[in-house]
Amino acid sequence: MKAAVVVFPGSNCDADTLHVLGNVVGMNARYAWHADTSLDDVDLVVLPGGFSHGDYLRTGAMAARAPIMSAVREHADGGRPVLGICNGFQILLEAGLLPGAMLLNDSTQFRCEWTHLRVESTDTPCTSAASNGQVLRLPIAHAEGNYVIDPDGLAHLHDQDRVVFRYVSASGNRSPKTNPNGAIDDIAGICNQRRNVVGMMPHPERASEAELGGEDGRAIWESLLAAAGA
Amino acid sequence: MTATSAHQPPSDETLREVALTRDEYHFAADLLDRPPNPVELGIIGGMWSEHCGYKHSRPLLSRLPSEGPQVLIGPGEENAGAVDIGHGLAIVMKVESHNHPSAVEPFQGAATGVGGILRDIFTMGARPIALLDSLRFGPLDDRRGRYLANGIVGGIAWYGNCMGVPTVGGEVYVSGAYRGNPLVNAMCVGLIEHSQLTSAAASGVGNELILVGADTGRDGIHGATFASVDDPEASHRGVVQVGNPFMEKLLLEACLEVLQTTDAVLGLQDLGATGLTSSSVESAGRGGTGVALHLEHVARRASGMTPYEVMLSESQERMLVVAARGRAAEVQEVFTKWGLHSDVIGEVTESGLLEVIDNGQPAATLPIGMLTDAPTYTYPVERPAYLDEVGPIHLDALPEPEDPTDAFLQLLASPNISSRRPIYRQYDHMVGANTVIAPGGDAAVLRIKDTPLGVAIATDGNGRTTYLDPFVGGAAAIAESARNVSCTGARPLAFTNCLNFGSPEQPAAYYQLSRAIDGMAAAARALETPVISGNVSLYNESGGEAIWPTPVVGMLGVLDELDRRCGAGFTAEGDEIAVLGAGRPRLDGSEYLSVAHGRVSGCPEINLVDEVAVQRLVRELIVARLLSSAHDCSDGGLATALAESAFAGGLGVRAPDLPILGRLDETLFGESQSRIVVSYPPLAAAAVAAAAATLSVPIRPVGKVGGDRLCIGPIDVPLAQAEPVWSQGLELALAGHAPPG
Amino acid sequence: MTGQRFRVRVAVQLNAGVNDPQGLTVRGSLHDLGFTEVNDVRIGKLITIGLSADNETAAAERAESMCRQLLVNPVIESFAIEALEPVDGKVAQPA
Amino acid sequence: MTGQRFRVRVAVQLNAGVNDPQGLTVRGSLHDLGFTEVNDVRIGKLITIGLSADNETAAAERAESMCRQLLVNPVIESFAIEALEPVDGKVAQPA
Ligand SMILES: Nc1ncnc2c1ncn2[C@@H]1O[C@H](COP(=O)(O)OP(=O)(O)O)[C@@H](O)[C@H]1O
Ligand SMILES: [Mg+2]
Repeated sequence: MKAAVVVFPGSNCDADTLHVLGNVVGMNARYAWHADTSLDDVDLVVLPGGFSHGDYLRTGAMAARAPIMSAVREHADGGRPVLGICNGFQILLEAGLLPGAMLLNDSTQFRCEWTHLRVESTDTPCTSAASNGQVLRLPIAHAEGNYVIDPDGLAHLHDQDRVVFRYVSASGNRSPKTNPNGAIDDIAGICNQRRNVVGMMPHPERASEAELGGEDGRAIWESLLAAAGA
Repeated sequence: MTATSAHQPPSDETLREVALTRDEYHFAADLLDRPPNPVELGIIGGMWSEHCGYKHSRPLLSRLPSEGPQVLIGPGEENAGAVDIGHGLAIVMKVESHNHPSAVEPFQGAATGVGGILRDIFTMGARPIALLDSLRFGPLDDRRGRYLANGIVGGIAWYGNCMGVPTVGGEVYVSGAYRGNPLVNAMCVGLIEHSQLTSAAASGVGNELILVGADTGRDGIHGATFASVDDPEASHRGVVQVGNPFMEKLLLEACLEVLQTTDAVLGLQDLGATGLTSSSVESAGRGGTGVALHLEHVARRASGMTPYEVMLSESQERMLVVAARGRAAEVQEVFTKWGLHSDVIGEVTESGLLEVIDNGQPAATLPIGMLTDAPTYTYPVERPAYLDEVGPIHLDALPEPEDPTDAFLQLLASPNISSRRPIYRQYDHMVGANTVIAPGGDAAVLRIKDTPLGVAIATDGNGRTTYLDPFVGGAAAIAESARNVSCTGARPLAFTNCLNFGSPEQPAAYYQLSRAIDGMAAAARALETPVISGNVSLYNESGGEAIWPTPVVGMLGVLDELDRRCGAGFTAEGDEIAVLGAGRPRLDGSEYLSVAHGRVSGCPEINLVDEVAVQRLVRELIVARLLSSAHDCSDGGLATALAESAFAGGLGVRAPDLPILGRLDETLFGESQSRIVVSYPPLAAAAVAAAAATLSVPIRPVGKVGGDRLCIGPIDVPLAQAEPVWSQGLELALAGHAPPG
Repeated sequence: MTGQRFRVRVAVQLNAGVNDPQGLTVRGSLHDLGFTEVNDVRIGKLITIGLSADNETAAAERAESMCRQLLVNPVIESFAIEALEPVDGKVAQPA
Repeated sequence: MTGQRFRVRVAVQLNAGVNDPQGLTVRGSLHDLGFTEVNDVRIGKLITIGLSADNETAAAERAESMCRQLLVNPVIESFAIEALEPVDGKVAQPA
């Protein structure tokens, strides 16, 4: 499987993501530069975490208008998988590839900590190898993960089974205490209508090696590999 | 304005502005054989400030041991020191203060402190892999105290998180001694191959100087001199700068890329205190050359800036690059790729002079040697009288706690004991995908990818101990930081430090500085950990009161095999718990004495022979894989250390028969150096005891891991009750709410 | 750039009904400080753009299109162009 | 709270000469999008406060003291109270 990790000015999880895709999961992974215009050679595009353009104005806003985003859109239109992690998710929202927007966390602070996520849909290339209701332990690291969407949009997400991850407790239950940022409906990740574009706030690339404290992130990569093989 | 025109002797006010004494002015004029013009005066003042010239501290600093086979670059040679960690790799590290700017604008002051220390690391060609922050705040029941504390933490988080460098450790202490003058010390650690280490020397006549990054503005003029006079609140408000971590991230990537992809870069130097002045002068000093700067080529953010302002601006996020003659364009291309502006602003000369030229007119002409060699001062070291007043405590006058459990919970809630998580969860401590032991343990541990190695890093420094006995405080800062590193199994290799003290012109502060350095030197020799870099922050006072003398030490250790490491949390029900080490717990200078009795007094002690032995023992036990946990027993004493290991592991303590040595409160809450709380499976007990005997380290059984209560002598409380008290203490204090219980 | 210099001020606000965590936090802090009479705080952005354009209408049009293309996210925000004034001298100065 | 409801709008700007990284970055992005006529962007805050007070003067005074005590750091920012209007109904609504 060939993957590209897009580097925007200010991306800072690009190297971590490339490391996991290439050295841990064994994909054929390369960087793509924000000013590039083609992603024709790859199967998977990952928009990594970080602070593209310093998170100035609105997080992800300026990156969403970069030249590479036309290629990302084309890639998505072709039905091929796109994964946005953290800032990558925010960029997908700003680019209109996913619905809704991000607000500042309800604590108004950056939060870096381990969270538990429940897999709400296995019908995406990022979760196909997981089981429904499976609880994954993955870290978050963001100041703007407070997902919002209007009531109609939320109804669509529900009706179309497009909520991919929710914040839950270790035992898989939802409660205000396990929502780290105030996101509506405890949403941690969603997909587009075609189901090939997934955005998630937590960082699977930080939880793919045992010595870093957990390997649950592998579920995402294994799903992508399985989806590509299928 | 030219260097040759005649001048009036400067007014007192002018001299104050450039932080020169009249004697220094005359000394400078004698060296020059003419009076310096105003631009030159500003340059001399900046370079001779404490911040750049170390005029009061240099003679004392030379007492610190700085040699060892592991040292690749020692203190003062480059922007940061470098240590060999094996496998052809080096760690580059340094700590720096941003105390005064943070007192005025906490968020931006602290943020730009992080920005500055990061640049010191990547100018060496190293990729920053970790940040640590050592913080001292005034009382949090005071609104301004909370404003400063929250602003400072927010600023550190903002800058470090945006840069993508994990903040993996640090310290927080709260005391009235820091009211009005908080301490913000930021440390950065970088990784590099030996062969890639880059110098900040401007060598090779005709080579070109490129200024890259932010445009130069009026901000920060006199930051260095501001850091060298007391009372941050008083004036100098205009020096506050707004940081741009985004631009710094671009600078970082561009600098590392340009070093990788061309050999046209001969030197890199960041612009810190006194901006273009010290960066160009220090580069030339290292190269044994001169530099000519053409100020009209410096891109400005404000119109109408004078040569004085351009030379002394401390605008953030700028770097000076020395490029091989004729190859500037190649270098500039990489910066352009990263969206950064750059200009060729000067060249290396053989004159040995700093020549500042503005539109063809000389604006300043000064010998480099005179600027890099600030006059130094020494004073007699006289023991101040206060030390007699804070001397021995009289235990008879102190009642023992009526309810030990209550006293314990009160201690756990103290902002100096309770969990630091409300702070470090605001820091991205995982980015980089190397953080193996995250903040919350004794030292942070990072893996070094593609090697079996790990590095352990901790900062420590106890102002209260140093106030009570500067020698012991200095020694303890080294000992405790090394002990924290040893508790992970890592071998302490070298340290960096920041000396936060009051005015050296005050005899008490000078005594504290001198004795603390002696203590640090003694401990560093004993532990064989040389200093490789550091920073001095003097004149930390407000309203005429000096802070507690606060040496902060950042210690680096190496794990030859990352797999043989240890954490602070208990891991298994039924494990035995013991205390290693000869230290005898005493209430002197303890947090308990302060929380329960409102006293800061006593005579803290340290025995360096015991210290070396206990650290060696714990490392040997970890490497032999005998231990389940190891945790330094420090602030809050044994009961606190046991609780911390219990909270971290989610397992209780069964130690109802804890042997009481001396008074109950001494046993439970007394502090001492050189003690480590360990746990191990019963099967390992004989081997642990044998190893301790071989190294003559006392080992005292405490009890067992297990259950869901903390039973420590007479203390008996459910974990589920004690844990929230500990985990919310600092959080509530920062939010302005009274502690629970 | 040819033309005249203008300064345009754009006010960007979160739409009514969109939560404003920062505003809520500031309100809490104001209450703690004793400003208990505050019932509501909302925090928006004030973007001041210095630009060259042939005339006022052109300047306003360009500013509006900047808002639509980048400065404002219509999912959560709305904007108003609040002031548009010619600037003397060669370079538009910040407010 | 007794009294009438007011809505006060406070514009907070970075002082001239203070670096505005956000403005600079947005300017760069506008250039990339083809808005090359932009020479300068500064980004400030627009704080809308709904409060109760006896009269307009009292409301303005309170708002000013909120600015001095919390909302503005004079070291790098300055503020202006831009609009002060009575609000009908019980709760001040955001703009
Ligand atoms: N300002 C801070 N930033 C990040 N981590 C911190 C900070 N302060 C404390 N920590 C972390 O919290 C833990 C406890 O700190 P401390 O009580 O100072 O430990 P010790 O007493 O063992 O030196 C350590 O892991 C330390 O690195
Ligand atoms: Mg400590």
